[in-house]
Amino acid sequence: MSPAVWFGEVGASLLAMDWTPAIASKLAPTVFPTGQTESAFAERLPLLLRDAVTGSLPEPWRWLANSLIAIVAIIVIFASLFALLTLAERKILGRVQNRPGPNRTGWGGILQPLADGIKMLTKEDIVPAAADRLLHFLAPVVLLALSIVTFAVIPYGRHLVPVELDAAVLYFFAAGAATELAIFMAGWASRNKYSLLAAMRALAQLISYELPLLLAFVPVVMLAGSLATTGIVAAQGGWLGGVLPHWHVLTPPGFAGFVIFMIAALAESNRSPFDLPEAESELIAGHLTEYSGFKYALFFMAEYLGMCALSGMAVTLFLGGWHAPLAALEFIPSYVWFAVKLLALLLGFIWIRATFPRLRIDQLTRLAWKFLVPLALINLLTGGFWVLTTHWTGGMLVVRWAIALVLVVGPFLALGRQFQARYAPRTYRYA
Amino acid sequence: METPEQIQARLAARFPAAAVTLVPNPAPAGMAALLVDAAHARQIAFFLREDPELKLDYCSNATGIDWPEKEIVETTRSTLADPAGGPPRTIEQKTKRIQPGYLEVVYHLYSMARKHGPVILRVRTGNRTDQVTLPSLTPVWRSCEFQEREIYDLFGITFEGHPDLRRLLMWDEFTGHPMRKDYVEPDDYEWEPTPHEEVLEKAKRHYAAPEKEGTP
Amino acid sequence: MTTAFTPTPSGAHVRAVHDPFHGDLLEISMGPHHPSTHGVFRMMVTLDGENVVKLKPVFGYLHRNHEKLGENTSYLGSMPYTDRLDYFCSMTNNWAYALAVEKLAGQPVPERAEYLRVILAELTRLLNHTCLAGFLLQDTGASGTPLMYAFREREKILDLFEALSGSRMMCNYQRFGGCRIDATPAWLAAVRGIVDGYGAFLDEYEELITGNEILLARTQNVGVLSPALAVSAGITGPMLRAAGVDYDLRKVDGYGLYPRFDFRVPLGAHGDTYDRYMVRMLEMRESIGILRQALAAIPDGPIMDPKAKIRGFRPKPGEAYGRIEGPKGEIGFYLISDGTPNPYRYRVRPPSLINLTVLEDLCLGHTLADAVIILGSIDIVLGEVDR
Amino acid sequence: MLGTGLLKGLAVTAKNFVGSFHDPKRYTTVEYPEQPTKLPENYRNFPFLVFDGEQPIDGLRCVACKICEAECPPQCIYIIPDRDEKGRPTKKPKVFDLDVSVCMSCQICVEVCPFDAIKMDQHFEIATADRFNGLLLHREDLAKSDAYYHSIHPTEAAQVDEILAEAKRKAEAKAKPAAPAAPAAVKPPEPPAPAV
Repeated sequence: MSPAVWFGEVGASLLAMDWTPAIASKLAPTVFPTGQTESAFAERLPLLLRDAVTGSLPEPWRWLANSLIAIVAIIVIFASLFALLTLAERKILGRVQNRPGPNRTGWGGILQPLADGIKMLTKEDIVPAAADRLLHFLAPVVLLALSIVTFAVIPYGRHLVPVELDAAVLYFFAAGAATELAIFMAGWASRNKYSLLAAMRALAQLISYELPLLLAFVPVVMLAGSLATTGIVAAQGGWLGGVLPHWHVLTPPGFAGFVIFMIAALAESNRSPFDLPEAESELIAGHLTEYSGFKYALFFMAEYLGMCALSGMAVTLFLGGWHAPLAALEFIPSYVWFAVKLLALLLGFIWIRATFPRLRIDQLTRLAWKFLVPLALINLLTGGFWVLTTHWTGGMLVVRWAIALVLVVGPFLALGRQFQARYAPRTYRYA
Repeated sequence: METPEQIQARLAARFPAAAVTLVPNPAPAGMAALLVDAAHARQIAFFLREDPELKLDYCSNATGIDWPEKEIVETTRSTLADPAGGPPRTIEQKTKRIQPGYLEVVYHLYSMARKHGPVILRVRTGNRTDQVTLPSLTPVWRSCEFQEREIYDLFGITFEGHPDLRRLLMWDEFTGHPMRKDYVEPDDYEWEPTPHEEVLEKAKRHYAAPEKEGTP
Repeated sequence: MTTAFTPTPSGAHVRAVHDPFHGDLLEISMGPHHPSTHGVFRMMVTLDGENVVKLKPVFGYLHRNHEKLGENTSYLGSMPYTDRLDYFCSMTNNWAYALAVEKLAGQPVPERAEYLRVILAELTRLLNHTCLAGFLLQDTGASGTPLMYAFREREKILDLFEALSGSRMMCNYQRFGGCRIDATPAWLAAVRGIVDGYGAFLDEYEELITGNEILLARTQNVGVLSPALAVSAGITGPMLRAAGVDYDLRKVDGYGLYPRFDFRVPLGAHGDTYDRYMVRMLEMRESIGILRQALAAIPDGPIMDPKAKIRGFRPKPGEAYGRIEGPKGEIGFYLISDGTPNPYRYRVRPPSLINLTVLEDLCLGHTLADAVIILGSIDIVLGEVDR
Repeated sequence: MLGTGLLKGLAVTAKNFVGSFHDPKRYTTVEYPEQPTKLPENYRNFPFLVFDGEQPIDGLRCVACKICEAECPPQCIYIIPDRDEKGRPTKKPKVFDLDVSVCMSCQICVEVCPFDAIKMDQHFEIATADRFNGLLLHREDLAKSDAYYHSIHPTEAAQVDEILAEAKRKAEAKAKPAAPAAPAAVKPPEPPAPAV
């Protein structure tokens, strides 16, 4: 699919949505449910701040101002998170590798992102003579834009969702999948053989991993009965005895879905061990080979933003969104819980990057088609079973868990055995 | 393992047409080398590789040696009886002989199967200028592939039957063979004179001089 | 007539460059400044999609005509240059060269010096194999973590070399007829400390990566080298043993004092990249055993033969070929003396270069990513390849 | 089970992450300019010339015999012997230049010097902006006192002192029966035994 056609489709679908009422109704000053704890003020703080700014505006313009504030807030918060994340990643990688990481700029290296930014901005922007100048310029812009629009539908806290769409999850994955096309644009436009290989790998990866990514969250949709992110979060509210939250990850199909989702998310965000388009030791920098300066920084930013967005979606879908893990901890504002879960997942990404080698492209696609897709399909069955048996109680509850666990673990073990028949540690003989 | 003499005897019996001679090695731990003629070198190499006694399946090292032509001054003394009846005179006669130069390839052969070795095989070219073709032993031992390319590159020995005889270490446009004893370094290996002062100066000296003398 | 080995099988795999059905082949130049060619090495790779159909190595970017330098330098003067061949293994390079000269001149070596040589050679083997494991993992795409662990340990051994010889990498330590500086008891105690801790490091390293499913999938059955081709192509060192050929010069030649030590030679069965990696890991454990024995048995005494000459060394005319089992393979020196202070011919048998002979054979049919790790598992150092 | 290798690897990296905060064996970085490490006694980088006494040039042990110049593998030493007004050699170097951009720190000059006049330095912070003259060290830059030599290589210097004292005693014993004023007849002592 050419980028132009694709843009047409996405644009059309976005235009086709009925925007105004959704935004106007959902973002209007909110009525809080009664029975809030005493921290309601902290809980309400972001919205109160927003209303303080926009309250004086005439009613017809308020929704526009509210959206603008949401956009600015997302860009500011996640851009600074990106800056901190680059530093945190380098620091953590450093510590894992028994070295301090960047520590020369500022206090303990805290100004390193700033220094990197200044360096990137002041570097010469080089476009190869043979490159397609327009696409070469567009690729980072498109990539970043698509990464940012995915943030629109994530509920960051109680009533903190910029755009409340009924098919929010679909919108999220449509926008997220398009980032790979931007990578393809970059690789193609650079007119570099390494970049071209990277572009091809990016497409192969897109096609392979979009499917498990989408299949992985279908059980969640079945459990929650909603495609809206707010609905999915709402379905995860409440605790069993005030201790055990109703998060989807704590159900067998949800857990399997979570693992598949995270593996696919690693691949979607081109992170190690699936950083094949960027494979430094093979393709130098892949699609980034011919980029320098600010454009390179945009790519970098988009990669991290994509990672944040996917983590945010994982939190929303599986980890209970902004819900606190214990009923007793509910006094902490919901957006703090969301941030904590998000950061935990991001740390997981960094941890995985620090440990694993990279897969090969054929193994990558094989993993998707022969391992993740079958597991995700079986997981649909598990999800269906779990939904159908919600009314089972007592002794039947044990049966329900047992059957679900067998459905989750059995296929995993069976497929894993296939792998182990092919690849296993060996014993060696001595002369 | 058999001694070089035994191997020589067996080779002589097996290949009567081939000239196999022993080259002694005066070093304390040295062993003599087998000098074989170029025409039979590959046959002999195959024989050495396949012979069940020797099984020299591993060519560890292949290298070239340049032996430029040498002027050998030989002094012969002859005693002449004086016809006048005086004491006999000793006449020293110095004859100059030019020993022709040649290039030589040395192969160090071992056996991995029988874990013995080395057998040293030498092959010589006719001279250093136009008869520099030797049979390649790459078809016998694959390990010679890069080593013979290196010899071709640095010594200028052409190996007949080598699958891919190109320069190995020097670039393709390079002329000359740096490991030869009479190789003269150019002023500058780069084709264009670089701004480096010393190089420029050298280049000036080199290129201006012939004009002064009127020679091209 | 017996069978000749087919030269390079690349021709069979290459189809027409312009194939209307499959599309064009992609020819890319990997190197000389590619991140994973281990220096200034270049491969002209022809790709069909991502599959390698042709691969031609290009050498010489680091060529300095080491052999000509050797012919124009005295015997002693070549010793520091041997450090710069394979700059990871200067101690074994020194030893190989010293061995060749000692063979040429019939020079004996005192026992303590032989022990020191064994200790240093085995430390070099640990150093080299550790680094290789790190580099190989780096080539497979691990973000530097195994490499950093490897370098953490390597640093300890380099500190030992520095404390003994004065330099971390360019040791220039061996002399004809002995060693340059005697090891103090404190140094030997430091070696013991490092050797005792090395097993734990290897355990941790193997736990980190050896059982890793990604590594297994990436390296097993990749770049399979058959024993017949390995022998014919003169492959030596761990790469040969990974192909299942039992040929270790420490056992075969028994140079130095190796016959005194009890150690085993690990052999691979498949000859693939994983075997090449594992054989090195196992060799390191054997090296630790040798080091323990050597450190326990090292006697007192002189480290230099009293008759050895530092200055004005002129061996009698003759020639000698000395080879030892370096960490990368058989490193040999072939010297011809004509009685002058400089060797008439000074030849290095570079294991890295000759091990590269089979690079194309190993890579054909695999992907570009495999070519990178196959190159990594061959273990080359360009200082030695190009000389 | 599939994935155990991956989990084990994650455990190892986690262990190292935590270990790098409290275990000095894991956290091995030395931050160089702030934390100087102690160099081992045998550490070497570039040669210097030892002088006895107070006068750097007059006290040089070097007698300009040019052995090191001949033996230096990369040919980085350049010596012109000094001559007095009558043209006789004064056994001092007039020019002793050492190009550290060429020198490869091999220590062969030290090994071949029969007078223990040239030794290896440990001063390594010699970066300069002038790559031609800044890296060409002259006699004046190279001359360093015997006390400095003792401070960087104490063990080796003590041995050298013994050897020199021995040589001096021998020379005196030899010079007594012969003409007393013949310092030129001092035989070069044997090359020093390799230091510990």
